[in-house]
Amino acid sequence: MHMAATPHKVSATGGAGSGSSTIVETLAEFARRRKSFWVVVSLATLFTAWEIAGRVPISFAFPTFLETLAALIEMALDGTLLPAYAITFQPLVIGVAVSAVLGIGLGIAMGLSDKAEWLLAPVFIVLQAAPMAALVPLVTFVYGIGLVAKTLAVIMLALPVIVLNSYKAVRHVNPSLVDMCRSFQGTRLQQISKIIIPDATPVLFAGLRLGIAAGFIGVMLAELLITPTGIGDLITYHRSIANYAHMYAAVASIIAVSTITLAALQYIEVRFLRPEKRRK
Amino acid sequence: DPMRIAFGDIATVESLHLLAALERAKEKGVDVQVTFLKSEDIAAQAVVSGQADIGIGGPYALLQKVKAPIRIFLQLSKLQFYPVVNTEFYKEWKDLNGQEVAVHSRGSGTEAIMQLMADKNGIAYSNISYVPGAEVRTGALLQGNVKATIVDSSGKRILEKEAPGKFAFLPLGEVAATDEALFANTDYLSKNQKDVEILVESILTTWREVAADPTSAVALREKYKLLPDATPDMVADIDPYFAEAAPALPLNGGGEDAAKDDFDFYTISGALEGNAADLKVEDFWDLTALNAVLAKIGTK
Amino acid sequence: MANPMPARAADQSGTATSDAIVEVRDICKRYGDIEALRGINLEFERGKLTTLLGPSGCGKTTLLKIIAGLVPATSGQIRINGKVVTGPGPERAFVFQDFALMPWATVLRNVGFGLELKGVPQAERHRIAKHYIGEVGLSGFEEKYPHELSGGMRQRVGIARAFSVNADVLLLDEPFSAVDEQNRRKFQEDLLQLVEKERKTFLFVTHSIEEAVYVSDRIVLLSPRPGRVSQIIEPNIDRSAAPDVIRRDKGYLDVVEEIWQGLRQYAE
Amino acid sequence: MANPMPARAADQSGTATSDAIVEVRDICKRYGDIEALRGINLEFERGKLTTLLGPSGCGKTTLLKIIAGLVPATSGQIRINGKVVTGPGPERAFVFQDFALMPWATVLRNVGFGLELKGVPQAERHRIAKHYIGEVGLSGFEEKYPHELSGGMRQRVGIARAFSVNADVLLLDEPFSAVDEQNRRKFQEDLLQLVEKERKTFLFVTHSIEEAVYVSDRIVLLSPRPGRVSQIIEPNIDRSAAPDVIRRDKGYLDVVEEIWQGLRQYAE
Amino acid sequence: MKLFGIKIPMMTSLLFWALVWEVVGRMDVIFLIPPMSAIVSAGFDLVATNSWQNASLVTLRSFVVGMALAIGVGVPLGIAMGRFKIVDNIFGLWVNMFVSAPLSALVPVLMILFGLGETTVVVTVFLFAVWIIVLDARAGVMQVPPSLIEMGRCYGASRLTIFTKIILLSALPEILAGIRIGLIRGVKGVVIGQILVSIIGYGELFELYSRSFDMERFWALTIILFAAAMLLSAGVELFEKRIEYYAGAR
Ligand SMILES: Nc1ncnc2c1ncn2[C@@H]1O[C@H](COP(=O)(O)OP(=O)(O)OP(=O)(O)O)[C@@H](O)[C@H]1O
Ligand SMILES: Nc1ncnc2c1ncn2[C@@H]1O[C@H](COP(=O)(O)OP(=O)(O)OP(=O)(O)O)[C@@H](O)[C@H]1O
Ligand SMILES: [Mg+2]
Ligand SMILES: [Mg+2]
Repeated sequence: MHMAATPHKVSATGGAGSGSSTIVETLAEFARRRKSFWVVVSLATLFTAWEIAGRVPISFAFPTFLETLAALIEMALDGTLLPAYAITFQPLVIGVAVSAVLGIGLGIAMGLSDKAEWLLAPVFIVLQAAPMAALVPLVTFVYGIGLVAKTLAVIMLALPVIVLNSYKAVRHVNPSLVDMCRSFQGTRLQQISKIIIPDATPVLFAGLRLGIAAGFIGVMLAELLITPTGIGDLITYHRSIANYAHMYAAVASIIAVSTITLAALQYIEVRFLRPEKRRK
Repeated sequence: DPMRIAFGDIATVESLHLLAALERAKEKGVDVQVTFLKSEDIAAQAVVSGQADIGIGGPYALLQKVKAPIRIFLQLSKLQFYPVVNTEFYKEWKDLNGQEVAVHSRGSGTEAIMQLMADKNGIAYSNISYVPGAEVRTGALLQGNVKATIVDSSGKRILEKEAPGKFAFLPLGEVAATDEALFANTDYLSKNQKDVEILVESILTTWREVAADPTSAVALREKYKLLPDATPDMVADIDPYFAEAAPALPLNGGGEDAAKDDFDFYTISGALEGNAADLKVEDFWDLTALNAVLAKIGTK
Repeated sequence: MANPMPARAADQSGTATSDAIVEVRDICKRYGDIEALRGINLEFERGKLTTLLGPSGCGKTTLLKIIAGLVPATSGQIRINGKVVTGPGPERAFVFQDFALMPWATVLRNVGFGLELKGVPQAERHRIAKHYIGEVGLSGFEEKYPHELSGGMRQRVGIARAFSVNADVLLLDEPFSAVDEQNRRKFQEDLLQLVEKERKTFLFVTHSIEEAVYVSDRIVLLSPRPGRVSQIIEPNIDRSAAPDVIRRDKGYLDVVEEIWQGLRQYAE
Repeated sequence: MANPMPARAADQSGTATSDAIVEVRDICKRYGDIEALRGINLEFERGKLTTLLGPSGCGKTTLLKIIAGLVPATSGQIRINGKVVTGPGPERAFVFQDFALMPWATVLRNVGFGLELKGVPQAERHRIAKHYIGEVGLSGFEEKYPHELSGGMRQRVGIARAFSVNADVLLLDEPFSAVDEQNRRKFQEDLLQLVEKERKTFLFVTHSIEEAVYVSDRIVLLSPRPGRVSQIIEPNIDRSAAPDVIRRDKGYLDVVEEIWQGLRQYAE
Repeated sequence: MKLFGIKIPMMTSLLFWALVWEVVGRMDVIFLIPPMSAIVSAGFDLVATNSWQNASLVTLRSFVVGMALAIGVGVPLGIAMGRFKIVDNIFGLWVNMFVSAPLSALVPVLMILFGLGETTVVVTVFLFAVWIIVLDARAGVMQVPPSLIEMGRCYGASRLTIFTKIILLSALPEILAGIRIGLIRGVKGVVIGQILVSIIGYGELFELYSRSFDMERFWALTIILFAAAMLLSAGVELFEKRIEYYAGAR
């Protein structure tokens, strides 16, 4: 969202540059103040390179940037994009929600109990390091091809990340805060609810963000490996009928959507969860 | 230059005869290089973008849409699929009215067959879901995740073996349409006429050999040391598969007749747009190589 | 250091037992292979400020945490008001070297946290917390977060929190080590006023000899690991005098020198 | 503080110019909107130890870094031996508060690093480095890595490194602030011996009034931001006396008290 | 965890889970889970086959080339971003975006740009691994203590000397940490590249075994791959520890 708003800011400030200084100086001044200036510059560079490569063309299957943009707008307007996202987001949201509840629960349990740590930590360490993509096709054997299977694929990728981060969050809670709570005779429950969880929240949330990133990877794998639905279907279908611009538009849109989602989450995190970071 | 072939599947016993034919083409001096890709559409994409010279698949929809001049030049197989239902729920075509069925992918032959049969039987499905991979649909049937779908011959055999009587195969009228074909850029075809002819000839002669004696597939595997690490289970599957597939092998490489059949079939399925009668063979096929080879080895 | 029965402890023991609020009996502590404390016997008088002083790693923090009930002793007993304790209790409050403030809570909530854990209703809690926030000179900062305060102010929050639970014994582990020198000096003077006013028992750990002598009624010197009591010193300084008078008092300077001579052998 | 021409500076200026090795002329420094230093004029005599003292944030570090040539001044000049300098030079060496040791290098390499940068051959380098390692009392630690040393030992490595390049002026920014109190005291005594022996010019920044008075020939008090020279004090203490004699010297105590009275208004 | 006063190493719980697996496998609950013992013996057969050896070779080759590229490009780019604001401004957006983007969606597109077969897999490995390497190298360079650089300036070091003798060495632990995570991501990349586009190497074997329901081999292959990923990262971690030791606790 904020990306879309940037070009306005550029033109507004660029135009209002003081008369005495050159355009270059105005731009340089602006670049120093606004990070978004560089966002625009790097986006523009990439899009121009893409357009040129598409016009050359490097391949019949490589559309230009403008064609892709047109395809994206077309899909957005003719009502294929939104329903596709609705379908893609189903397993994603359910999977991430399940992973969040389960993962934070397990992670906290592992952080609090040595036995749970011994039993579970190695499993999740292995799962996180392992190429889970190989296992996604197996899911179909048990859970078939529907929502359940895709949700499971999302969980397979998101859960280990969330579990390990939650576990780390709890293990890294400031020990003197815990001692402080104990010294005021806080019960174990108070310790967990009033100290451990609040102190771990920023890391828990960061873990959640990584989990969502993994979930996006999971849902794309599921839609490309299990059955094509949602955005995965747009990609495979348009590829099968040689509508490469549409295919690229679908690919680019999912990457953009995931990036914006993660950026928004980070913003929320800093805005609401970190009083110490808020006023900077 | 090597002849780069993009195959949208992995090598299994079902493609043994093709692998053998490619070996023969190699013997005759064509430097064949096969790349196995995830799916047919990636193989098609490879040909369109020039990453591969020859693709394997059924790319009618693509041929109609794509800007690149791609043509089919040989039919490899005809659709051989078996609509199947779980007898707990359905018994015949009529029962599928208003129900969900699973097919391979959008615009695929499997979808076309199911659509054709729905039209013939005057029914309509509530939803068509796409489940790529006949073996996945077979597994899904056995697991009970899918109640009505369409499988290939090895899927049929697995279903008959694993759960005899649990599934019913629905009757299918005469379906004559291309399942897999070879296609390439016209530019490539005209520039490499000789190599292409050798390839076509190798395939047709191999096809005829296997059709005459299905058990020769096993011999071919041994001769060319194909699929060296196939498990005993897989090897045991070779004979029954070819016994069933041999009679349906296209021995004359399809050509104009096959193209006409395909137009009928794929316009119904929706993969091709427009009227079957208006479609022109030369927009989809390049018959030069095939005709030259048939002139040499005769038709059957 | 080799002398387990300290020089000046004798003239002390008689009175100490009479009104000892904290008694440390034969405390030993091992961390795995490391022997941190060996056979510590001490008594802390009610209403007095006692300082533990010793070279780095001698077990000062360990001893303080054992008394607080935060770390279990390997052997030995801690008695508070004559009763053996094994864990933290309401009669003791700890002030942490790194402040141990909750970064997500305001000063008001941080100060009232001990009461919050005890289930004191909010209104009451805020009243008490505000009182002690004023006491340590932080009125007006109630709604600030810890990251908005300087080191010295943060430590005052920690002290206000300890006061607000109305414990008899305050345990302070190097409370001024994260505060800069000049503020530290100011803080020492303020602490003396608080000690005067609140009439609590203070147990204080520090590395600074001047600080120890300046604020303490009694100084316990510990020997290097394994920590043992090597000497007990009572500065006997007239605290009613002005700070600059105290700091140039001969007795004060003598005690500083005496302690320094005892400790300098352990410096690198 | 409001008095820019310091009280005692007058009786000083006459001699100072005669043998000033470092001259600070009208130095001003702004960081964006923040004015850190305003119109600093100072002279530092050869062979003397001068301390900069002042409340936190008054620009002590900034001034020291400007003299070192690490930070450019907004206006004004620095002259070393009468010559204007604009960057770091071989006649000045800096000792950092956080030691600035390379964690991947041994003590020997760290101490010899200044020489290594000058291209001194290895054998020569090691000889010099070893000499100064001995000088600061670290013989036997040549092959250790910084993380194997205590804070005090690390700072000694930093000082040995500064000595080994044979600079005339040593600039020390709170060199002992990361060292614990007791070791710090020891270190101050050792430093006095080094000053005596090496006959270099020292510029020293500290927060500790006692430390400043104890080690300095001259103390420059800076006022809070924007930093200006508010007072110059010469303790005039007889450094040949024993440490404990110095620390109870009346002159010493008077100066400490005087400075404290000047600075306490800036404490929180 | 401690049991009867004896400290039990954490990773031993994997043995416990293997045992659970064996029991579940023996009970024949589901064809997907054959007994662990059967998987292990299938694993021994597997490594003897030609197709496994070839697949390993292909996979390893793609992986090594991809990783070499990722390190060769990622480390210098990260260092440049850490040193030069302008480079940071230009690449920052992309690096931060791609480090957590669903790159799996991008893989089908890569083929058009990089051809069939191994090249695409190599590029996939590169794309999966490079971003985190860049970010960590950048972080490593940015967190070089400023006093260390000032120290270099103070003793008359040139910019180049400061860079080679101080910044690079100081950033080494972070760079290595980035490479370790990059390696793990690279393993994921090689598998995703192999099963999403060109079915070669392990991707082909996975596809083959899962299609023929050869679960013993499927799991054997999975375990080999997982073990390889774990070993790789453990190897770098070991190396990292040595550096950490020599770089001190930071
Ligand atoms: N949790 C622990 N595990 C193992 N050893 C410990 C632990 N805590 C402290 N020690 C060891 O016990 C000894 C005493 O530690 P303690 O922290 O009590 O010393 P201290 O006197 O407070 O030191 P300092 O002056 O540096 O604060 C030290 O040698 C330390 O290494
Ligand atoms: N790089 C910088 N950018 C902006 N402001 C700075 C910078 N360095 C210092 N300042 C500001 O300049 C003023 C003087 O800083 P300086 O570090 O010199 O003070 P100081 O006397 O050394 O303080 P302290 O006693 O805390 O070390 C401070 O207000 C500080 O905030
Ligand atoms: Mg301690
Ligand atoms: Mg400073």
